[in-house]
Amino acid sequence: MEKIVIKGRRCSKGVAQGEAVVSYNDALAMGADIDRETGLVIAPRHELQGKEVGGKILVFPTGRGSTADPWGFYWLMKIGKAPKAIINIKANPTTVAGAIISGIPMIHELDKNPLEVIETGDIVCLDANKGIVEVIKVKKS
Amino acid sequence: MEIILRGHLASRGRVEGIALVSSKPFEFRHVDTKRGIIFASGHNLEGQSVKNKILVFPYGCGPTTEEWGLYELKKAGVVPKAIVCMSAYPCSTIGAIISNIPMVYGFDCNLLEVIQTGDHLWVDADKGLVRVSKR
Amino acid sequence: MPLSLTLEEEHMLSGDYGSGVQKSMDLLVQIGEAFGAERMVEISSSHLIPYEIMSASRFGVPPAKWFEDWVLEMTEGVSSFRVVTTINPAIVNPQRAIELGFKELGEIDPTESVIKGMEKYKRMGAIPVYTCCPFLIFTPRKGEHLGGAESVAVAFYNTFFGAKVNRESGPTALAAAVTGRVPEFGMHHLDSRYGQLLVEINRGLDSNKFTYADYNALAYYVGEKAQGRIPVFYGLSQNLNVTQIKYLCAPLGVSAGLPMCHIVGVTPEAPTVEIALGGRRAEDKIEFGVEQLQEAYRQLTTANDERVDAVTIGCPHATLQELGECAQLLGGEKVSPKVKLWVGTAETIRFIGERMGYVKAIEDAGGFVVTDMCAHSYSYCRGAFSRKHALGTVATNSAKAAHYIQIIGSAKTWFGSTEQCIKAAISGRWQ
Amino acid sequence: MYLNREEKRMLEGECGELIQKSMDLLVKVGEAYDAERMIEVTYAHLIAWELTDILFELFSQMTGNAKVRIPTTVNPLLFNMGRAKELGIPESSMTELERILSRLIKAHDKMGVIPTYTCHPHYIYELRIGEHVALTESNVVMFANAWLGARSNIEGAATAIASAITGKTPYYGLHLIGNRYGKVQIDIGRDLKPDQFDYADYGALAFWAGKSLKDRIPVYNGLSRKMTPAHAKYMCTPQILHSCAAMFHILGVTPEAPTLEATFGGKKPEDRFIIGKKQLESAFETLCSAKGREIDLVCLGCPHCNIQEIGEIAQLLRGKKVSRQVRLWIGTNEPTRILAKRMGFIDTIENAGGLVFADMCAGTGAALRMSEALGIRTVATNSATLAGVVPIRARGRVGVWFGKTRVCIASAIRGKWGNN
Repeated sequence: MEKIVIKGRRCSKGVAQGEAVVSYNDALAMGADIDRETGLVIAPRHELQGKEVGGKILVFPTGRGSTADPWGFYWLMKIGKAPKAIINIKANPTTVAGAIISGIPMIHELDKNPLEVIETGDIVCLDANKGIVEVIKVKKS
Repeated sequence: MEIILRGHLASRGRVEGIALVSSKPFEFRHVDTKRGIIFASGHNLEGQSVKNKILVFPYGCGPTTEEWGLYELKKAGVVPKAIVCMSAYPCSTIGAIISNIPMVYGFDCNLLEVIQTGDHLWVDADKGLVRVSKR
Repeated sequence: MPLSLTLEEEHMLSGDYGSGVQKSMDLLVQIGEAFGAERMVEISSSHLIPYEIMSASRFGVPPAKWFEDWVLEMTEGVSSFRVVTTINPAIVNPQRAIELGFKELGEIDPTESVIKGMEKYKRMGAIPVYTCCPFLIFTPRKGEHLGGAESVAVAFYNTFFGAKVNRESGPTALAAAVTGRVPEFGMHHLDSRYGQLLVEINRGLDSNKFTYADYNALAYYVGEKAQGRIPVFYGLSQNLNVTQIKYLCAPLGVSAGLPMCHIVGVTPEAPTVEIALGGRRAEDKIEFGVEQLQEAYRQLTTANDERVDAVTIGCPHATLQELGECAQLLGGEKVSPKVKLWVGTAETIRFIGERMGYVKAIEDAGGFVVTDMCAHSYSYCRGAFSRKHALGTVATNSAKAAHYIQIIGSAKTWFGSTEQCIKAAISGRWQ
Repeated sequence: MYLNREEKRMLEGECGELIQKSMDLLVKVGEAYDAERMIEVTYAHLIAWELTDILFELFSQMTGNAKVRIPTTVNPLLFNMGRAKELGIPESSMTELERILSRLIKAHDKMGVIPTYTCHPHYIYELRIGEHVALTESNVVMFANAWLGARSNIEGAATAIASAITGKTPYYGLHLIGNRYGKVQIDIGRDLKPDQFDYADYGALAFWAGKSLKDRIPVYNGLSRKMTPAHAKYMCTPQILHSCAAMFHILGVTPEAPTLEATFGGKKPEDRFIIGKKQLESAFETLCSAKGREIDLVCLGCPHCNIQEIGEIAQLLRGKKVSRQVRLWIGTNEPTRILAKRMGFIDTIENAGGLVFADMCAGTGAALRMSEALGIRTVATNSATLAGVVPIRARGRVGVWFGKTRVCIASAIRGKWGNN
């Protein structure tokens, strides 16, 4: 079992551990792109379309979406379908605001590109307060 | 003694007459539109009529309806014969154009030092010339 | 460098001004830290988005209480906003909800929550403009720092006026209004405002003949390709008017979250290409020609049925000029009884539109000039309204509307010029 | 003066007699200022023409059946006839006023003018920096130039119409960047507190500055960087009461004044003044022309109030009553009134006995014209424009108390001018 540690900048406080879901290319809007009942990605043509994000460590390049996006995030949290944590290459402030008001840990600006380090299915432990991400590779690469 | 002053055309026409010199910036809305008498209190020309005079002032000023003041004087027949000034406030110029009053501006001397009330002036606005014959 | 706060800001953060100010400042500080801000800047205005936009669910469960409680927390102990505060359209105009067909939805009535939200913000001094074009009321000046959400407003403030505002979100816009501060990063730094992506309008396209939809398509296409880089549009007419610039700004935030663009020869920070790029080389260049224009139109069009059930215009809210154009295009003809035609605008514009006879012309024809609300976001983007009124196909001249109807709504879209839209409203068919 | 093909056709009468006349006027003005050519303008603002038959005849000759070619807004009317009763306009004057106002309103409608009837039309047409426009009404022109960075000369009533129907203006004066630089530096004295300036202070400042400017553009150095558009609004017309410079800069605030160097175009100021406490106080004194402390009218909203100002007035009046002897008039535009109504400001003000009018010029319009009929001898205001214009034009029949907004409101409540 391989363990990789990368460091980044805190967006929203907290500590979490879970299974990674990675969007390698597409930006994601926590409000508009995710179904507010099922927590499944519904955006057409999105690489995560049909995937569930609830309870996952969600990794994607950056956020997108309307300026009401944080409330969509908050909603997911309220119905128990929010991700456990979020990791971005470079965060969009709307995603950060959503993470903060929903109390979901979030990190960006890491010393290695998280999309190159983390694969869907990896176990990721993250301490946003310290800006540390631990990636445990489950699959053999 | 005669002096020739070179200025710039503002509104076309040629005319001669007697100078009436305002030491202050001039506002046509401060002239009575029926009698042509300056009513602004404290003005050096207060109580005098602009009718048939060649009005000399440093520059025009005031809210933008200046041209109406001049136009109404024209309609009432109490309009000055011409305007000679240093800076041409666009609203004075427009007033002179729509009222067909010759106007010249922009001299390289201080008009107020050269021209006095009562001097005889020949104004050729097309050429931008003013000839002053001292009283 | 850590984020340093002024004495007053420290007091805000430590709770001396009450818990609402504290929570708001805390949110802003956290955001600031995440983006490396070194300090807060004072702002002169913030633009809010009403939270009840979230409270009307397509599932019939309005979790209004969540958001009401959240807003109460953020504003606890705050009697009034610290800066000029404007506010976005509501999801529905409560006064016209019945007339427009909202009250027969069988789901829980949203108007109550709308009115509650309106009253709450109004009591705190928000100017009840209810429009996504608050620049019609508040005119910022070049270089002025602002807070605020709503991508249209943000892009317009940055692009048209040269004011400095990040593309914020509902919560931070509220926190900005409560504290009068925003963290200084992004658009607040001159250096981050330079263009990076040069967009050249191909000679094959006559941009002088661009319709609003064409400006929309251009910006939408560029937004999708921009990857967060600020575009510099080169080769557009130098006489762009407010309405055209509005349509160029609106899609920027939609497809890519861009907070601004430069239009060479038009916008204040772009007298020349060189100045717009900050003296640097463009990172990339996009040629925009007929092909690219068509691609954008294809993306924004999902309908294949010629029959049109609804036409929505006024996203972003229509200017007076657009109301005039709609009235003229209707030309005394009637809107097909099978079609809903809504033109969204601000009440202040509608008023002048009434004086000009435009509103009467549109409403006599059977259309609605709707104010204080978004003409598509609730109706066509949520399922219930579309299902109830059997709105399978919606036509619009707005890329933003088309995008959101496609993504959130269930209806299919036609995207085209105002003229095509009005013709479709009259004939009931897209041509 | 170079004219392009379209402009030549206009001048030669191929586009009709009215366009020909308009173009002729614009060419003459262009020649007066050595304009090289015409430029296109995108927007015009007109003044609502005055009541005399002579002027209306001129207006009709100029406009005829012409339509405006560009978006065109218009200044306030002299009265809002819909509220004539509340204004106290005597029955005997009503018919005549109706006649002259309605013919003007009809003429505007026919031309396609946007009937904004306000001296603050910037909510309906957003000007951008560097946009060439043709505006009249000193307050509109100067706000557009100074605050918004648009470019307009101070047009007359006639040239504004000519530009509205031709879409052109001669390229001279403030359209040229070289003529927009500051010439005179005005430093705000250290004994003043610009952060606490009221609208009246801004007006008094500009009034005082105007006396030494002649045709030179001032650069104010030391004003609050937090000043608002409403503050700038009060600085416009007072400046041209004694000068003919239709532009000003505020260092660090207005768009063309980022640095002293840029504002002066790299040159040294021709002149430099300090305005301190003494100068400002003397401006206030000059602008106070009233004799007795009894007041008949408190007039605010010159130029038209924006929503913040109406909110401030409502705040000052909350729970109070305006004295029975005093009228309180507040001028604004209709969209602002709609918003103020929604915010409850109008109810607060009108319950206290004040009146909020749209569409009309309360100060230099109604109060001045109707002073005799309404028995108005003393007016209190926070507007340096009104204080500078009305006493002279009323030939001493009307005196003005000029002071800060809160003093005006306190005086409205007490019925007498004064602070307490």
